[in-house]
Amino acid sequence: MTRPERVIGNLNRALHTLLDDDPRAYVIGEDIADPYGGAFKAARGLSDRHPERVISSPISEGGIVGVAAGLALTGNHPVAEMMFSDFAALAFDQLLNFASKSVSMYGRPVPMSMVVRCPTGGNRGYGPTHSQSLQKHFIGIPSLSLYEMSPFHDNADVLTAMLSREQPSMLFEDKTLYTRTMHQSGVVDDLFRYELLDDPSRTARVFPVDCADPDWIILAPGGLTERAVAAMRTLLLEEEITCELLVPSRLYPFTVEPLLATVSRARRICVAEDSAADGTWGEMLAQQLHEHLWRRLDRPVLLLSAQPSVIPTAAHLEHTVLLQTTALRRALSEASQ
Amino acid sequence: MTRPERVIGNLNRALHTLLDDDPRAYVIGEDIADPYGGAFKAARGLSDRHPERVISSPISEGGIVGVAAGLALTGNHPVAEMMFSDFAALAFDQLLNFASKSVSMYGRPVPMSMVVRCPTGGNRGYGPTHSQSLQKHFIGIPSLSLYEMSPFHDNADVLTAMLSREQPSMLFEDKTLYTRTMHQSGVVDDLFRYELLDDPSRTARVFPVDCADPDWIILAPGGLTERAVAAMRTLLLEEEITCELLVPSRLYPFTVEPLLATVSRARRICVAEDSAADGTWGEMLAQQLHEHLWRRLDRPVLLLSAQPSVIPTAAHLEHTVLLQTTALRRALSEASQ
Amino acid sequence: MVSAAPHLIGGSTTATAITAPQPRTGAQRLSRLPAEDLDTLLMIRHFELAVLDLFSQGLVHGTTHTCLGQEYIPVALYALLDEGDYVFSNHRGHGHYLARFRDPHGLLAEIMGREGAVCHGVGGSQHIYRDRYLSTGVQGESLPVAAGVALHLRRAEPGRIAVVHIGDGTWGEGAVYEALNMAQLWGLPLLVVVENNRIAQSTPTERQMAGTIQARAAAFGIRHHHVTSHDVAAVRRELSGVIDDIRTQHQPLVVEFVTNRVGPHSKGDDSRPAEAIRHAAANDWYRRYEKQHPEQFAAADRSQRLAIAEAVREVQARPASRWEHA
Amino acid sequence: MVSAAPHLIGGSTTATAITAPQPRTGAQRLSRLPAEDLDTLLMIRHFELAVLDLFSQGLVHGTTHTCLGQEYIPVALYALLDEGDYVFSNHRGHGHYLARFRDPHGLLAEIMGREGAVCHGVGGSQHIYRDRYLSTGVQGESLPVAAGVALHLRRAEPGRIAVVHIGDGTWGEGAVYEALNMAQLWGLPLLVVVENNRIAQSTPTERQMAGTIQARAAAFGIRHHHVTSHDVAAVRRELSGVIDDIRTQHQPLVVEFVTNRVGPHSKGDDSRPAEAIRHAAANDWYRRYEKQHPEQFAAADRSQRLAIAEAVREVQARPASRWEHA
Ligand SMILES: Cc1ncc(C[n+]2csc(CCOP(=O)(O)OP(=O)(O)O)c2C)c(N)n1
Ligand SMILES: Cc1ncc(C[n+]2csc(CCOP(=O)(O)OP(=O)(O)O)c2C)c(N)n1
Ligand SMILES: [Mg+2]
Ligand SMILES: [Mg+2]
Repeated sequence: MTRPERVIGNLNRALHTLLDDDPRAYVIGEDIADPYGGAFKAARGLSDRHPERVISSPISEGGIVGVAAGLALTGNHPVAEMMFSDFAALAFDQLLNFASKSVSMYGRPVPMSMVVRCPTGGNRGYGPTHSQSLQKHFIGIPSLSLYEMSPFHDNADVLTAMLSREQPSMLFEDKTLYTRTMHQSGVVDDLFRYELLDDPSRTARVFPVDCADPDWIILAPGGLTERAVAAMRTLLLEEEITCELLVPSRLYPFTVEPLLATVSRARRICVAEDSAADGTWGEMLAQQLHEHLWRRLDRPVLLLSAQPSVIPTAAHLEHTVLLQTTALRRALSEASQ
Repeated sequence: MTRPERVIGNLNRALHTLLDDDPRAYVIGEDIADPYGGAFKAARGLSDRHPERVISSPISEGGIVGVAAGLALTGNHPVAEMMFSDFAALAFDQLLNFASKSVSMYGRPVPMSMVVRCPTGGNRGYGPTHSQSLQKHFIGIPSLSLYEMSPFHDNADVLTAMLSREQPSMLFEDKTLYTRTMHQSGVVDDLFRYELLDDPSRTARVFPVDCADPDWIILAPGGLTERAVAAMRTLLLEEEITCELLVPSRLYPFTVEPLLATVSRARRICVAEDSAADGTWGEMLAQQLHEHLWRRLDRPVLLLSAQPSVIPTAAHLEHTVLLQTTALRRALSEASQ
Repeated sequence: MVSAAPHLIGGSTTATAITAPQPRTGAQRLSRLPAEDLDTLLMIRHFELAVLDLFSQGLVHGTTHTCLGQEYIPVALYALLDEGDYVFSNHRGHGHYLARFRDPHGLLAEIMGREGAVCHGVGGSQHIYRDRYLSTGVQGESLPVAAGVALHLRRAEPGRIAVVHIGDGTWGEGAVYEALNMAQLWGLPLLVVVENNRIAQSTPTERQMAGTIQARAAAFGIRHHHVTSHDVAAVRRELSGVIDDIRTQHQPLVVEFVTNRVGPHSKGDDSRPAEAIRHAAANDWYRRYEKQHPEQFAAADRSQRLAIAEAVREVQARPASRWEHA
Repeated sequence: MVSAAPHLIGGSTTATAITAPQPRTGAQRLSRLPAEDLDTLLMIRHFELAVLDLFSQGLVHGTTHTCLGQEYIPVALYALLDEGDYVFSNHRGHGHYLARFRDPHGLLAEIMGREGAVCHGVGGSQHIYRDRYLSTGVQGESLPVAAGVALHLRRAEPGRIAVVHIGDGTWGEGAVYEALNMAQLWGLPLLVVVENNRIAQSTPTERQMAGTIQARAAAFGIRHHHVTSHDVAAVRRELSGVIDDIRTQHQPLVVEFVTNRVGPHSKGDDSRPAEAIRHAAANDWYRRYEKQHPEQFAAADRSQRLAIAEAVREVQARPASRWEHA
């Protein structure tokens, strides 16, 4: 495959592959039937090809996740789509109190392989109830894994990894990524290369072509990639500050141990994410990093996220609430003094 | 009032006072009508006295919180009860996407004074779906405040404070506290005294009678009080390790700034809580503390919480999953080396 | 062996009975309306067309849902409400807002994020709050809230009601039933207005709703009224009695409008078969009124088109909205 | 002025019509049952009494909900199920478990946290999973899950069904309606068993449910069957046809049992007026069977009482359960 593939195409192909190869796979969600193929078109072509296992449902997010859990309980591999991840709030009980709990509360492991796909995040003007990054609210639920889509991680591999855990998992998909292209063959652009590490989170490491120890390590979920790389580029070219970016595929569970050799090459670490401030993924990572690298770090882990605010609709207001390239760059630059 | 008052009595009295004094107050929840008076009896006597404003509802947690939000929107002060805080998961959408968001997403502040009461936590053998401490999942929702009941904070004051914020708030009530007594007049027991600080979180400070700078500061929500004090007692008597305990009434929003003078008297800080590990309140506090006290602390903030596990029903199993006095004490002792 | 009828589960939606005949409204005569009503109808129509046009020019971002074909519902209904009644609108709410406030500038500014925006550009198309009017973007969520408001009104302002608009698809959400149960149990003056356009986004009603809306109201012992007319005057006549009843008797009511989505769900996402789209267009009150009252229509239509065009120009020239956030 | 009827909203429950007359089952003759059925009924009865006794002695912690008075429901019903059918039980599930597995030791060990506990003591009274039987403690949550299981069965094991038990109060939860809608839309072999004991914890049905269960099934076009008999043989005769239908025709069914909670909701928390409690006791199948078939009853009752007492002794002597958690 040499022509660059769009992320939405990659995701759609992954769902096709899953349904083609795995007779126990199902896809369920609102408005996913053809010809509509879902609000963001991830489901395009699926129902025409697999009408029995592609289930276009009523508007019932809690019910959809419950049905997926019932399918998982009977040994199937359902992938449920929330039209917008904001509506996963309606399925919070099913995820917390049924699907995840069933894995362990019956005294022996009950396999519950299921994926809840969550189109996530802002910068598209969808407004306060259609733009949130709710990953942080799902952290630390026993037996619930969280993944995030990225331009580095082939979605077929990601879905396979998620389903093989035999526990419920959520895939957060930054909506702005859909129209971007997948990176290939280790190349991000003229300045940056990447490699996939083989830690349990399948972290992608993005590094400047010339590869000395960096000033900063930035940890970020997939949705931040473009903004982080843009900030890294400016910092490199204009301020000679070198950064490496780590983009894990699995956000939770997450342990920094396997990445310690990588991260301890820098004396400054930043975690950047799109959630509103407080109670974030970054705080969890920071605690782990502080425990492991106490006294080695020049400063506390720098946490960057969206403002503690609703996400406004108007582009100019939304822009100031969410974490943008310029703010990222400025924060890193200031913290480098 | 000289006879010690039980915490449930204090809470019940607070609800009576609220309904008596505030004509816009409502109390709504499942099975709260007399003579039953709610699963934990917090509502006893309320409906006989205020039949129009005490509303015993169907089993509809999402609906209950929605109704409370409608009452708040029309200028009332509803207090909604979740029979068990685990079921607040069913109201996650109403809290996140309606009640909290309405405060700011219409471009100007919309007052939404409402309280969602959440009987919380384990150590009572109620099992995996009736014992959780879900505080952490509600952290960092803009315009949603989190409080926790304690034996130091008069519940009438707490309710007043919550309702005066003009935004939705949740009151987490450790179920084991109900049968304990309120502390009074600055005395915890023979060894320990307490005072209420006047920081925005109305933190209670518990300190040994003899009052030099402590080895440790422990930050913990109200439900941990008894276990923390018991651990502090043993550490003091058996190992001469001195600890002070800080119990804030408001868990979120929380800033350590007003407490810096107090906490920086120790070089070691611990946050203890009942949530399952990861994504915790403690991580949020730790990050703030690390930012402020970097290089002053002897070690990273010590975070203690429940195991990353469901909470089993059988007492002997439940005991090992939740954070107990002995584990707390052992961890502090080891980290003191 | 598998005896499932697969098309009921997945499969292409084009094949199914999306073209189930609408009640024969096409033939029905539309009353000649007072100028004010016709003006409001046409204001909404041209507003919605302008919004779609702005999107297609790339001048607005995000999402929007126009009420093309459904304008007559709030215009008919709101004459039966007063300022003290609460209205909960939904994602398809421009017509509701305009019928209540006749304020295209404020709404357009909101959609475009310009000064004078009714919510400073924070809410946008789907999240509006003004006086006793509120909309939000999560389907079904408003029903329990409206029940809470009705509870307040019953006690503090008896005679007033809470009105909540939902679509047929929104009956998929459990929150709807929790609210109906409480509303009937507690005798709440709650009017649920169902705009049944026989489709939810891309999904025809028969693929997302088992049974009927009438039976769902009956499930709770709630009165249900079916409105098939698209005639503003007739709808008003039909509803004024039942709405008075809920004011005085403190009880909920479900009013179901059989209606017609003439435009796409959002923008450019109409996957209905061509025939269904033609059918919707043929039933559009707009074309029918034009045909039946050509002279009144032509003048009013021209003046509203111009007024909206002017509003677009004016609002577009405004500076960006400002928002002091806490 | 306020025209609310306050007792409909708050107020004391004692005053209200909690004593609404039950269908006159008291008079009804109960068939003489085969020994196996009677033994199962009595096993459940004595199990539940033993559990309450252990609690009152402080030998068990946490919570429990006994099915006293409702034992006949699973005993009647499960003869119509086979091992391949899924059963979703709820908080009041001991009778369901025992009727399916006749394993008082495993269940008691689970409740007491002893070795041999069916879920190692992790789940306890309300959270049990064994073979195709599962219970959990959040009301209503199981319905969509059972719908998912029915979806699987329909495709992979046609002829098998998913059965889910709920109480009357659980109809407060929105999840119930989301599941019913999907079940009917998709033609799922889902049997919803409603154990309508006319109370939810402390709340009489008329204060938590508007309308009827029958009408709520009808709302979705779902067939509803009303069972007023407490006679195991009669119930089976009545249901065998309708249950066969859902196996072959792939459609959901709601079966509503009008039943009788003879004990407290949990333990010691029965706030019903004395008269209501007496009424429940008077309708108890246990007393009636005793009266109508005294000899068969006496022998079976004694033997089950002793068997359960022995099981209690045996399980109590076991060491604590162990659990390897991940
Ligand atoms: C909880 C929730 N789920 C999904 C959506 C996405 N969504 C917006 S409108 C819509 C269709 C609504 O259909 P209907 O209720 O019939 O109203 P209509 O659009 O036809 O007016 C959907 C699925 C949403 N806004 N909220
Ligand atoms: C979501 C949820 N809310 C509340 C409860 C607490 N609760 C347990 S049983 C019960 C009453 C259930 O009533 P019903 O469905 O009629 O069943 P019954 O107890 O009468 O058998 C309640 C409120 C719960 N377990 N789950
Ligand atoms: Mg519709
Ligand atoms: Mg009941």
